[in-house]
Amino acid sequence: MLALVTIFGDLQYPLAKLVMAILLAVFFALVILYTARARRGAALYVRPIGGLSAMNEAIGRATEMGKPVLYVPGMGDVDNIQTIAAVVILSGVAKLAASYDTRTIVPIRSPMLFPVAEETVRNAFVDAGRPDSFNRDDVRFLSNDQFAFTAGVTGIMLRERPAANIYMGAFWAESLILAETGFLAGAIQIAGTANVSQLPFFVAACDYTLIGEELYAASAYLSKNPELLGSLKASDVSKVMWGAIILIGTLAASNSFLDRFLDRAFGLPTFADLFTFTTGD
Amino acid sequence: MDWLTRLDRRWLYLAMAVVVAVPFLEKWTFPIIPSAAARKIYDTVEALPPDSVVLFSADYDPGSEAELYPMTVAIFEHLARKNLRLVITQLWPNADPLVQEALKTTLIPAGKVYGKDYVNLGYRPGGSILISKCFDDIPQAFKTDKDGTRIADIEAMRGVGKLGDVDLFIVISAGTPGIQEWVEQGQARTGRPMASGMTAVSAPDFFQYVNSNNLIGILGGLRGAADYEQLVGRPGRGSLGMAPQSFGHLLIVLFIVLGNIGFLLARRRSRRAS
Amino acid sequence: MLALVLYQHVGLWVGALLTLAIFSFLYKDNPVYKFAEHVFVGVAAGWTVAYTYWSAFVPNLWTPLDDLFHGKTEDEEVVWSWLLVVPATLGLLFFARFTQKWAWLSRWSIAFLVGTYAGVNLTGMFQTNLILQAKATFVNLNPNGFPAGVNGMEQVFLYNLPILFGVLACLTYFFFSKPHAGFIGVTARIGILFLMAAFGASFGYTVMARISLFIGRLQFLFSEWLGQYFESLRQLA
Amino acid sequence: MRRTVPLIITFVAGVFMIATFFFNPDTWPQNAATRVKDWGLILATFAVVLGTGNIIRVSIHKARKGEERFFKIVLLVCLFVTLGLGLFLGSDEEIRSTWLNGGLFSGSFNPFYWIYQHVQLPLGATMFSLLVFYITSAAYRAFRIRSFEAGILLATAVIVMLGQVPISSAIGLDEVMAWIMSVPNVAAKRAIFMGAAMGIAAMSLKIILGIERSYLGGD
Repeated sequence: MLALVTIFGDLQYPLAKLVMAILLAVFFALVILYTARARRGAALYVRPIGGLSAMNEAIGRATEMGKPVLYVPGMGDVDNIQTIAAVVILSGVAKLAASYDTRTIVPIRSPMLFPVAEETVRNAFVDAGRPDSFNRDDVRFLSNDQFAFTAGVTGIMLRERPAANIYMGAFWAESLILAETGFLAGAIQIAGTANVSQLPFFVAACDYTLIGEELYAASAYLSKNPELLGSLKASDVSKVMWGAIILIGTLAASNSFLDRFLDRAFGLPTFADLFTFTTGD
Repeated sequence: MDWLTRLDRRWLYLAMAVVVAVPFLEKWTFPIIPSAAARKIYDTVEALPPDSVVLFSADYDPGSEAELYPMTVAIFEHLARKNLRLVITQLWPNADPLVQEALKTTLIPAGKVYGKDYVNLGYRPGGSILISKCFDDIPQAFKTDKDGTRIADIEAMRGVGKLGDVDLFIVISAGTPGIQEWVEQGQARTGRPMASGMTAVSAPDFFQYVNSNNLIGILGGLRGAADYEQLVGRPGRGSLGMAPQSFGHLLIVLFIVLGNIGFLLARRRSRRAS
Repeated sequence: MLALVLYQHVGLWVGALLTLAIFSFLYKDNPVYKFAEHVFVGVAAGWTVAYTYWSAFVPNLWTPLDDLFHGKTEDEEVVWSWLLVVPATLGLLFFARFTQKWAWLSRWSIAFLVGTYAGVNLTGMFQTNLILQAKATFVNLNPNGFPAGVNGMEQVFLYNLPILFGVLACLTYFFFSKPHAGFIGVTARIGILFLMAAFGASFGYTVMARISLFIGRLQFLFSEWLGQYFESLRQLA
Repeated sequence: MRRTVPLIITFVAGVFMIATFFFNPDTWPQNAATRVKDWGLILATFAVVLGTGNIIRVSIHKARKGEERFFKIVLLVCLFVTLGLGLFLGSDEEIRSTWLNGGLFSGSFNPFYWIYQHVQLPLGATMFSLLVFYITSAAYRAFRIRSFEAGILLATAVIVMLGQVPISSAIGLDEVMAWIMSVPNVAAKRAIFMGAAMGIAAMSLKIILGIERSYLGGD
């Protein structure tokens, strides 16, 4: 214990960072453990996510109507993990659409995402056995400007009339402009974001919405790689652990007995101080 | 009654445009009854004994001028009427022009003297680190006021060495650094009362501080500004904005009600039919 | 003189007509909106390149390298300036996609970006969105444990207890590896109710800010644009 | 080379960023981390060129095929005019200080900035302001009492909207609103944040360890 504190050097508040390092290590261990279990073929139950089956239906409907699918991988850059989750989901959606010979139009806001998305869609067509059906014009960098991008996407919705609009990733104020225009154009709409402030608008205007962590879970489902589901189990175990931490914290905040005990036994400050980071962290 | 559930959206748009534009162009006023939160802030300022020190931090920039500037003016107006010492700080680099403008219409016409009744310490970078330094030693953290006068030579700063010497914090902020940093490094550590104002979009994040008694009250967006204008009896841009906004809100509620009447009627009919 | 005319009149007219063109979309899609949309996308694209060139490429890459070759770099900066070769190379690798043979090299750049930000996000989010949010939920449930003047019963039963319960219920909704049935099912359902209440509240609270945006445009149209021709409208600003 | 090197790069970069987090500000690992994060900006400039090339290519392609030819030409003209002016005139110190510090450009007449101020800004602000209309139609259409959950959504939205009308204080509606904002709102958001943080942490770890690699393109 002391050795660790020494390694971390003259931290202003070593305790909270040390606690965080331990919690992070526990989380890593859980993810690695359950991933390994899944790899060995342990059966893992995973509850169905409404928006996912809806996605299959939506792509099916687009195919019947002979119309394209519109997939917006968010407004975030590749530095945003939501965007990566969106790319993973994109690869699943594009593969399914490609196997039906349906186009997937992917408008892009982040320049750095553009090569990634193009590669993903191209590979989806290759995997579906139709490499020649891939149309380079379908993955389009529209604009880096938030509302110029929005204007461009609404243009696509109204003129190319996709039958299914899928919004996955980080969204800001434009969320409702996209979702309302998409509704007017008569498309089935499925959204997923962890941007809390935009969830209300997607929930109100779309047929299905993946809320927060469901977005990451969906990407694990869709990657069709059973070992990736292991992390969902790890995350659930971690939720139970955090629930317990919250209850202990509440107990400590409600009754000074625990804090006094910590102080006497270990010379520790209050329980909440274990999670207190100081300025500059 | 089916039309109630399938109203063409363009009628909604038109109604919304009219309901917002007409009161705005015609400068209608709307009755304002200040919220309990605004009243609490007002009462706290009223109850301050003479010569108390109020620290006002303007942590925003022209991007949120529309919502936060009217608030600043209303609060300055209140402070100008009282015999208090006002210390202004800024954690955002572009707040000063707005602060100057607000002072010109409030404290300065009221005859308050710079350096004696109020002082503007200006912008310093650092955010929460700066506040944390101020907790220990304000003169050390700021060194001089905005014009380069040493803090030791400023009469208004007499006996104000650290944040604990402040009697009330008022923080108007559009984001980070701002209210959260002031609560954590200033209010929570000194236990002094703190009031704050923020944009409407960010207000939901701060109600929890009121409930945890870190903040005595919050002014959210234009409504907050209007409430305070009403309390100090100086209607301004906040009050003017209330008519279009209130009619807009009432219109949306009306549409929701209409849509649901149509929906419930249709459902009852389809149930009877089956 | 020309500058004045361009600023005060031509500029305002262009801005106002484009504003009206966008608003026309509310009625329905039409060629005027389509025109404005294409102008917007075109201008924004040109602007982005120029902006990135002057605000990122020149100061962050060009100037440091230029200084380096002219020996103007301060000693402690020399290493970092040399290291700029790394991002410059990774940037150039993006263009490898245009060749058949070397296309795979562009993955190196992507790998670097994604790896870096995965690391940044992992710790950052774990700290602010997990640890600090959990800590904020360490609420006091002892009605007698509040400072004088605070109604302890009200604090506990109206605020702290529902918040604690709500957080735990919503977390249960995010359980993926257990069927939402029985106890977990009921708790998750309550979690959904909390989520819906929060979404409704955020929705309602945002309306105010959106109305302000529209008023901003009205101000521009009536006060700035028409106001310069009609005195009575000018005072709206 | 094709598969292993990118995975090594991701691993090294990720582990480095995680490790530096635990050091104090103003120590060399933290400073190095800041530098490396800044490299992202440099990579972005190359990507912008790539993206803009794509806009030009797709537009020309469409114009050739005769799809919306007029509009695509408008787009290209606007793009090249703005770009040309920007590259020549964007070096203006005053413009750059406006970009860095925000606020309005106060320098002498500059056609590049003119385009920004009189074309791009009003277009963006107007697109943004369309939201007031969409929020109206979305509320009308979506807020129906279809289920108990939908009823809760509707009820809180209506209470909060009415709570902001400045006479609502007369019947204490603003207090109800404040309770909704500080209890269910806070609880739900906290849980979403915590869940999403776990999702992010798990995903980031899988990326760094090379378990999740679909972003690199198929296998």
